Amino acid sequence: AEKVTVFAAASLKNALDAVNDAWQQQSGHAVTASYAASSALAKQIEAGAPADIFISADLAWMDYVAGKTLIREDSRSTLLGNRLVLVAPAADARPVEIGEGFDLKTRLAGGKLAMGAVDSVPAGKYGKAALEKLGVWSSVEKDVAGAENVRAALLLVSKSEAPLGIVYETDAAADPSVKIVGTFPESSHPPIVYPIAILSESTHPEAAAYLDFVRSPAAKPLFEAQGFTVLAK
Amino acid sequence: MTLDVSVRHRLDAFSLDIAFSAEGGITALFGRSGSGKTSLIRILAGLIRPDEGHVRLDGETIIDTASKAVTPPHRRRFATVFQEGRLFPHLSVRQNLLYGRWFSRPPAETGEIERVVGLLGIAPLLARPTAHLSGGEKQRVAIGRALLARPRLLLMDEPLAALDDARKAEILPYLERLRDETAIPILYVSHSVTEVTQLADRVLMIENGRLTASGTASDMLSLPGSSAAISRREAGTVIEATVLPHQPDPRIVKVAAGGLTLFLAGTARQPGQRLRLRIAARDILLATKRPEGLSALNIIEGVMTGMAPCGQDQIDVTLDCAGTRLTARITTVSADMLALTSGMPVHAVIKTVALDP
Amino acid sequence: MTLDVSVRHRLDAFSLDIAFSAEGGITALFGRSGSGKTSLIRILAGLIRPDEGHVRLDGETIIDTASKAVTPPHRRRFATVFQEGRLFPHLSVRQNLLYGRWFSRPPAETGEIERVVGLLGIAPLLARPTAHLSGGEKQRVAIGRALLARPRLLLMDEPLAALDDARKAEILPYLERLRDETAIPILYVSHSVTEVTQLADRVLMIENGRLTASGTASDMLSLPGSSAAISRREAGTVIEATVLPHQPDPRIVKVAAGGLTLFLAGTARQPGQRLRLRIAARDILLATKRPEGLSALNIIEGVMTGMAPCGQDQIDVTLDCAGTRLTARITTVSADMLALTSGMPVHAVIKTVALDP
Amino acid sequence: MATLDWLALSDAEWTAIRLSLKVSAVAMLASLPLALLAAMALARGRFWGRSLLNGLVHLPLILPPVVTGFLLLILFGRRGPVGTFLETYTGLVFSFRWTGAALACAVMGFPLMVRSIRLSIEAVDGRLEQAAATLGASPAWVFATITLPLILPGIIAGMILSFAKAMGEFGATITFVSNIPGETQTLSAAIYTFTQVPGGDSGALRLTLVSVVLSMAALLLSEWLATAAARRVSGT
Amino acid sequence: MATLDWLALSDAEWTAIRLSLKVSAVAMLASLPLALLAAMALARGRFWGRSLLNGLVHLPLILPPVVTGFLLLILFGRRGPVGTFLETYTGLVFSFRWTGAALACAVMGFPLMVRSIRLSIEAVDGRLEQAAATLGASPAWVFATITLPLILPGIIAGMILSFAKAMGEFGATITFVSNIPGETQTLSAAIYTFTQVPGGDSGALRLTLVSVVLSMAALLLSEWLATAAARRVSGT
Ligand SMILES: Nc1ncnc2c1ncn2[C@@H]1O[C@H](COP(=O)(O)OP(=O)(O)OP(=O)(O)O)[C@@H](O)[C@H]1O
Ligand SMILES: Nc1ncnc2c1ncn2[C@@H]1O[C@H](COP(=O)(O)OP(=O)(O)OP(=O)(O)O)[C@@H](O)[C@H]1O
Ligand code: MOO
Ligand SMILES: [Mg+2]
Ligand SMILES: [Mg+2]
Repeated sequence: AEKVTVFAAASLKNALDAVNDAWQQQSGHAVTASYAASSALAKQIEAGAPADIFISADLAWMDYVAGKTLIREDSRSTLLGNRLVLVAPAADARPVEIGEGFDLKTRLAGGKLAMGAVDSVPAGKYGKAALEKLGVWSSVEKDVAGAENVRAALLLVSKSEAPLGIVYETDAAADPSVKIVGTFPESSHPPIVYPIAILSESTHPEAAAYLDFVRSPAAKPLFEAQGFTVLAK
Repeated sequence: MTLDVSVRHRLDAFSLDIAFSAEGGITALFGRSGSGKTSLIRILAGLIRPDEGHVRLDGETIIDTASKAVTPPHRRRFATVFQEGRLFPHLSVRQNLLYGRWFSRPPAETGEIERVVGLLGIAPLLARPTAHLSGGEKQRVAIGRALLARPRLLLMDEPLAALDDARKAEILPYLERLRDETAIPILYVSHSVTEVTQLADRVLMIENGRLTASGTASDMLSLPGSSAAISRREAGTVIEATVLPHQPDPRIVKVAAGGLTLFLAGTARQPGQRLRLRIAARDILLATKRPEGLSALNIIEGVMTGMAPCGQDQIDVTLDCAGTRLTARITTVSADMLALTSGMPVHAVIKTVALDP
Repeated sequence: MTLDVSVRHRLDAFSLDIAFSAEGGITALFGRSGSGKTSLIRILAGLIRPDEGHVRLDGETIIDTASKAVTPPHRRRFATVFQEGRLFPHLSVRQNLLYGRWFSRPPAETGEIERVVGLLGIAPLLARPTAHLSGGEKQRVAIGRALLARPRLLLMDEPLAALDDARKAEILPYLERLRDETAIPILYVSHSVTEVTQLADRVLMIENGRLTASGTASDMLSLPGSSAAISRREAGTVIEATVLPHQPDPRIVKVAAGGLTLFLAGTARQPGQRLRLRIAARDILLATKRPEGLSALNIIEGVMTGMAPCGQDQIDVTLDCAGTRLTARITTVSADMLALTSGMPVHAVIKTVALDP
Repeated sequence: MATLDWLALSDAEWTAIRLSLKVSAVAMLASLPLALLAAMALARGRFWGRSLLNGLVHLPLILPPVVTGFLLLILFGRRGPVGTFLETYTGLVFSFRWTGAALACAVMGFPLMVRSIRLSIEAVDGRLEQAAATLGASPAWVFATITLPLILPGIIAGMILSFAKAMGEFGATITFVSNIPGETQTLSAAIYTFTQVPGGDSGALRLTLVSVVLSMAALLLSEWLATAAARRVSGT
Repeated sequence: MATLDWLALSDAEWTAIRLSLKVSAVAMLASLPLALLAAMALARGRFWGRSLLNGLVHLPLILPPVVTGFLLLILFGRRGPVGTFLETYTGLVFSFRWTGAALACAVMGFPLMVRSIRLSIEAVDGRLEQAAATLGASPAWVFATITLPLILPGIIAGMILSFAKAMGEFGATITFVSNIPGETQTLSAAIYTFTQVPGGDSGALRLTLVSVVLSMAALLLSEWLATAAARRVSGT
């Protein structure tokens, strides 16, 4: 039979590969995943991509496809959550107390604050929102180095190019050359969520079953192993 | 075959304006360096489109700027031997030679190929690439390549200039045969009076892009009035001759040249054959009375008709020998000694071997 | 100046193995197409490194494969005129001419530049790009470019082949002057006996990559035994001559050539000047008794020493004229008529104008 | 042992390698005729719109690959005008197929190939082509027997540039045809995916090495071919 | 009116445009001498390691840009061996500076420039260089007065390829020096940013148009220069 095709944000690769293996073993159905930037996937879905499931890295691109009635609204849900953390190179892991008006500028000591590009990369948008909420954005705005994606931001910190970076907890936890020096309060930024939905054009009989599996308790530990918070009930 | 040409073309400061028509055989283009010979060849080959004018071959229009008719170069089949060889660097000598064969109907036969290769002495080169051929080797291959393309008209731009005299002397008779045996008309650029005398049926004198004179080889290459492109050394008289019936002594042939009867060495000539003889002015001696016991077989009576100074201390003496004009170049000292005056009867002494073509 | 050369080099099937030494003046390389002349020039210019051997100029080692010493081409300052011109396409004619000037100490002066430009007739071309020069124009620029580089040795590979005879005749005296007035030694490749006779002090005969003979121009270019590269037409005797004190008649000069005394036309010669005369075998008539009333000023007594057949129905007759050997080519018919036998006294008749260089 | 384990490639990776080679080779070969045409037109043509053509050819170089990918998606996608047309009339489908990856790679490599070939064409001595014409060769024959052999080194250079570019290209590809294992996931896309997840570095490094080795082999082969071609031309 | 509004560029966009032009121009000019050297070595050199050099030169083409950026970061970053060395001895800093963007663009365009120049060098008639040497010109002079003028069209072609590539490059740049407005945010990066947000299409389109117009202008200029150079060479 045809494989179930999942279009998923690239940052999900490790976790979703494990989940897909598990589903394959359990159900006997094959699944294939195409990992790319959420933006590219959304545009491809718009162009008629032969996908069954879309997992976006943020709400905006899911809303985009929803706005064009390309997904089955009833199948949409938020699958995963993540936390935003402040990281520093392992060599300089002094913790930072993140709170209202905390002194990020001094801690940067003239260096750059690495984060996702604040206009485009989801992690960058969340990071900017958090810093604004905490009232420190204007003091560090000029010091921000916007990376193409979270991984690139993390790289800048792990190679000590930047003394601090704002990334997802999932990325930070897996990299031994960086240390998490603070976690942003959930309230400081819009919820970090990975929405999932079945595409309107999907005719695959197993799509719904797959979606259910991904949201099932069986998948939960696999996502959590990569540091995600599973939001699906 | 009639080639009818009338073209005008500007190349920056240089302008070409030439009209002529040529019958079959070999037409020589003779003129100094930079006079426009190559440019004319290029127009005929189709590599330059003239500003104005026409070219017709046997009534077929090749170019006519008035009616905007132009036959593209490859349909003209005017194979060209260029001054600079232009061998194809990625093909071997053999492949270069056979290049035109793909396009000629019928293609050159094996026999013909072998003949051309043998004649040009390029058999040992056949398998070689062209890059390291010597200058003369290159030019020989270029000649072979053009011949084997079986062209309707052969354009040759100083084809023998890079060859040694001995090699030239070997190839010339082949071109003569080509002229006589095939019907391929040839337009032949050359600086060499020897070559032109031997080959050309008709000579076009070009100076500064203009045709200054044209006519038979005899008229064009004979003093007085021959072109500035002919060196002093080569200046003289060219006359057409016909071989007369066999002589008792087979080592000698008698020819009728204008009103003259001349003796040539060599048995290779057939009675009735037509030849062209060049008698350089410097090869004629004058005598006031008939010399005896001389190795020269040709002692011709004539009347002195004029003298023209030729450089310092030499004069060209014009004779009328039974209606044929000859020119002899002698020193003014000799002229004084012989007390030459117009109207005086004289004997022109020409060595037999000097008449060798 | 002494150029001392001894090189061995393989080029695929062709091998060059030549040793010679040349003093100042012009040394001619004479040989058939493909005999290795250009290859030798390339070795001297530094464009090929020979497999083995040495080249020395005035004791300075230019190449020595034994000690692995090689002077790079630009330090040799052996300016070369190539068979194919090789003008720089991105430079104008003037820039081409002055190219070597940047590197020569002292650079050529304006006067010298003007003289070269005038002589080569390239003044109207100076501002032009080189792409559309005619074949002869290109070669003239190439000659000028080499001359103005003020080289230590000038290598010329068939420099005049692309020129018309008249232009050649104009440039030759300039090369003669170059030879006589400057100390620049020249190695000169040519197929033309005329050029070589007029210019060369020494001739190297090359055949198939080997030096077959070398010696003075007189020895090398004189029959019998001169090279196969000399055409029948050009074969003859080359002799060195010295102009004798002025004659009463200023239009004539008397020269001593070997044991002979000959008359030449022209007042341009100074007493004591040395010349080289070429007397083509075809230019000599033989007479059994002294002819009278002839325009020829040179009637020389001699003794017939031998005959050699030369082609069909002709023979080369060798004479001993007061110790100088001359060769005359006559028909076998004439030989019979004159009943020539060895040891017989004969008169050699040579036209004065035939001795024009 | 550990080293070898690290180097051992998964099935999916082998698939990506095979796919990359196929995509790169097809991209290179399929764009060749068009590149030749474009190079001839640019080198020799004197027509109106030559500058336009030149600009068009260079476009994939000037645009960020993502933009090129989007444009391809809009034009050649299943809903795109060209895509619809081709599917209807030739049955050729690009969207989300390996053919689409090849198209993206071909487009990205096109300016490189055209420039190389064009430079070679401009260096051809026109006098040789003229000589061929006087021997009776029509323009098509002249091109096939004289021009083409003489520009072979340039063609080879262009092909290897295009191939190498195809091996490294992922921006336009992934944007146009996504990153579907076995169908559109090329080596580069796989490398990219590895860089997007924690712990993916060693996988990325491993695949990068594979990519470099393959491209170097292609490069060496092309150099060897070019040298052979040049040797034939110069006759040495 | 609405159209004009749409076309109106923000200050930040103007900054990105200026920066892109600066970065591309510097990348093109700074890599030229090295590209010339590499092209000469590859075209003429017969040394051991020539294949290695050739491979190295092509590396940026073969590798996904992200990988190239990553390598640049490791080598030329503030903590990288080369970066540290350069900062200490020449004061030149690449990390997070526009100079780093220029370096990334130069590296990405390098193979294109080298190939173009190399192809031209290989097309030069060595006999002209020999003739110059016999007239007394040392190899350096021969290069300056004969080779260089003759390869000018190839150099120009290489420069425009490099420039165009620099205008379109963003993968390596953003990975190496991030996306700092006014310092490292080039036009391409700005375009990319637009493509990453829903509804950013029109912004991306607008900047793409700007980029295309600028590159086309550069392209036309280069064509004109190349034609002039070629005309000088062929003397027509
Ligand atoms: N394309 C061109 N543009 C400008 N001038 C040109 C062009 N082609 C030829 N000429 C000039 O026209 C004249 C005639 O050139 P052409 O090559 O026809 O001479 P030629 O008679 O063949 O001379 P040669 O015997 O030296 O080869 C020369 O002065 C040459 O410089
Ligand atoms: N690099 C090479 N490789 C192989 N053969 C060569 C090479 N260079 C020259 N030859 C051959 O060596 C021979 C001598 O060539 P060279 O050019 O020296 O002759 P040449 O005496 O100058 O002849 P020409 O008077 O025709 O110019 C020729 O047969 C030529 O084909
Ligand atoms: O999955 Mo993302 O687009 O790298 O945050
Ligand atoms: Mg000419
Ligand atoms: Mg030669």
